[in-house]
Amino acid sequence: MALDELKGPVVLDIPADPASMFIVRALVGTVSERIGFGREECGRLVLAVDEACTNVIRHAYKHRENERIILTFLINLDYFQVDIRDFGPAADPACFVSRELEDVRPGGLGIHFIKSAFDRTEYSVPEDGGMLLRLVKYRAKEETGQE
Amino acid sequence: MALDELKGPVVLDIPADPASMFIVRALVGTVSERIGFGREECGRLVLAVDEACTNVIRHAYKHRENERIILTFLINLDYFQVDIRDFGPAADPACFVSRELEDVRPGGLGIHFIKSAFDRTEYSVPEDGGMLLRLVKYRAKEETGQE
Amino acid sequence: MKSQVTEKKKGIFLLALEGDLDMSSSPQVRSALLPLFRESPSHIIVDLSRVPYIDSSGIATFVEGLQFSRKSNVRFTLAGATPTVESIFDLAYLKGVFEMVPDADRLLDGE
Amino acid sequence: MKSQVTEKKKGIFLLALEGDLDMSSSPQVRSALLPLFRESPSHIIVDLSRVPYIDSSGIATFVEGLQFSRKSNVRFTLAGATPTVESIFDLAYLKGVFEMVPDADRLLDGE
Ligand SMILES: Nc1ncnc2c1ncn2[C@@H]1O[C@H](COP(=O)(O)OP(=O)(O)O)[C@@H](O)[C@H]1O
Ligand SMILES: Nc1ncnc2c1ncn2[C@@H]1O[C@H](COP(=O)(O)OP(=O)(O)O)[C@@H](O)[C@H]1O
Repeated sequence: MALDELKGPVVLDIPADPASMFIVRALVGTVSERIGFGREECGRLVLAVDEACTNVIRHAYKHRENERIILTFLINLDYFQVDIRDFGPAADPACFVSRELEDVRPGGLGIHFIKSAFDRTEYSVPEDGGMLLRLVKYRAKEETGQE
Repeated sequence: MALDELKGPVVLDIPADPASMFIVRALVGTVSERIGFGREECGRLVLAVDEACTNVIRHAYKHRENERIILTFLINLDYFQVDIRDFGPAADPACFVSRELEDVRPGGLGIHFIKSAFDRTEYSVPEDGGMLLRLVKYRAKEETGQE
Repeated sequence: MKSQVTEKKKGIFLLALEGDLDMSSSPQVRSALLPLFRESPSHIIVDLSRVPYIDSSGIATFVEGLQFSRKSNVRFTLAGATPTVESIFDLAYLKGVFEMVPDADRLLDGE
Repeated sequence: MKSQVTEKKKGIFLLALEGDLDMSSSPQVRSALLPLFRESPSHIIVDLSRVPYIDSSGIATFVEGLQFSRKSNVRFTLAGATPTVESIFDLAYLKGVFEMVPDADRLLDGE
């Protein structure tokens, strides 16, 4: 039942609003399950993409209304890729750092969750503004199965 | 837990390929559940949107590759609206008719499923080509609940 | 979609399906189901208990199966449909047209 | 997100949550949880058994609760976390930091 690939990208364009996050989670959850990632791995991927979007809402858009987030999903035999695009002011990703986790205080877990779930996480600044976060998760060879 | 409204449209742009239909179903399912439609009603909405997309794949695109379907979801206090847009040749929706259901033979159920689930179904021909199917499901007053 | 055919008793075939039965999986189910009619069956049972979803293309496949079964005088039964799947047959006015039973194993025990 | 507070015994409060605990619901949970510390509690228990999902904003809410509980010397327990939710605490290296028990009712029976 594993999904080997989709013939083109899946694009989800949503309001930058906490209320739309359940849609992102449902989509990432169903896609990672079909790809064949294990239960816990799926949970981590869902959490990571959720955190990346809530970071955009809080930090890039500072909770401004009428902003958008565009997610682009690629599924192929080798990897699962999620691009998260915003149109806020460009920031310096070198400053996006996780706090020391031993230090128990609220906040500062998002980047850690994102990096734990995906094999590659790359921020870039597109020419037409905003920020792009590219997340890549490689597939183990067993996960690509024919039926 | 009911979702009253989203502050803007949710747009899902997918390959016109049977392999992407599970994504459409997951999205319609999770959204209709959050809106607060009953279990059976959710099932019918999922089925209807799936059928509308497979009609596009079969009839509008005749299974051609590299074509897209764009779904736009609006959620507000009064209704749930799904626009299904394709870029195939314009056709005459007056000819999109369900067969007689007493006549048991394969096929011809899609339009019936779509009309059973939604309160309004309207085809139109956008100026820049293709077809647009607008589906509207009204919300019962009890379904819009505050938390 | 996973599918598995077993000849349970002489002439009695069970086709067990697992996964959504939609436009992407129906062709595969069709190629599993229709050849069974060439095996001189007396009864073909489709186990739907692990099929969470069916759309019109899945239903079309079973309507085709039903037509074959009538032509060749074979008993054709859909077993274990989940409430969701059953309600879709209902919506298509087809619940009375097919023989539908709650459980494949119990049906087989009776035979 | 639904939330309900019950004072189970003198000073023992149970906060039962239902729904995903994410950025859209955390503020509501925070406003249900933090005022409990003003009720001279001895023990605050959060029932997570009907919370299928938690993100960093939900966790932040509980870390805040933990900090309040330490300051005011109140026992603070998370009960009934599902495997998914538990694995997220684990990923945050917080499983050992909170008192987490499998079942709120059993904990209350013991008290
Ligand atoms: N998309 C973003 N735009 C701007 N700043 C960001 C973004 N994502 C993360 N950051 C910065 O990185 C820091 C660490 O992020 P994170 O680990 O998610 O914790 P938190 O968001 O709780 O502070 C944030 O405090 C913020 O300064
Ligand atoms: N998007 C579409 N583009 C072109 N023709 C369509 C479209 N949707 C439906 N039709 C026409 O309407 C007919 C009835 O559709 P439907 O009830 O879904 O049954 P089926 O697709 O199985 O024939 C189709 O056979 C087709 O001729």
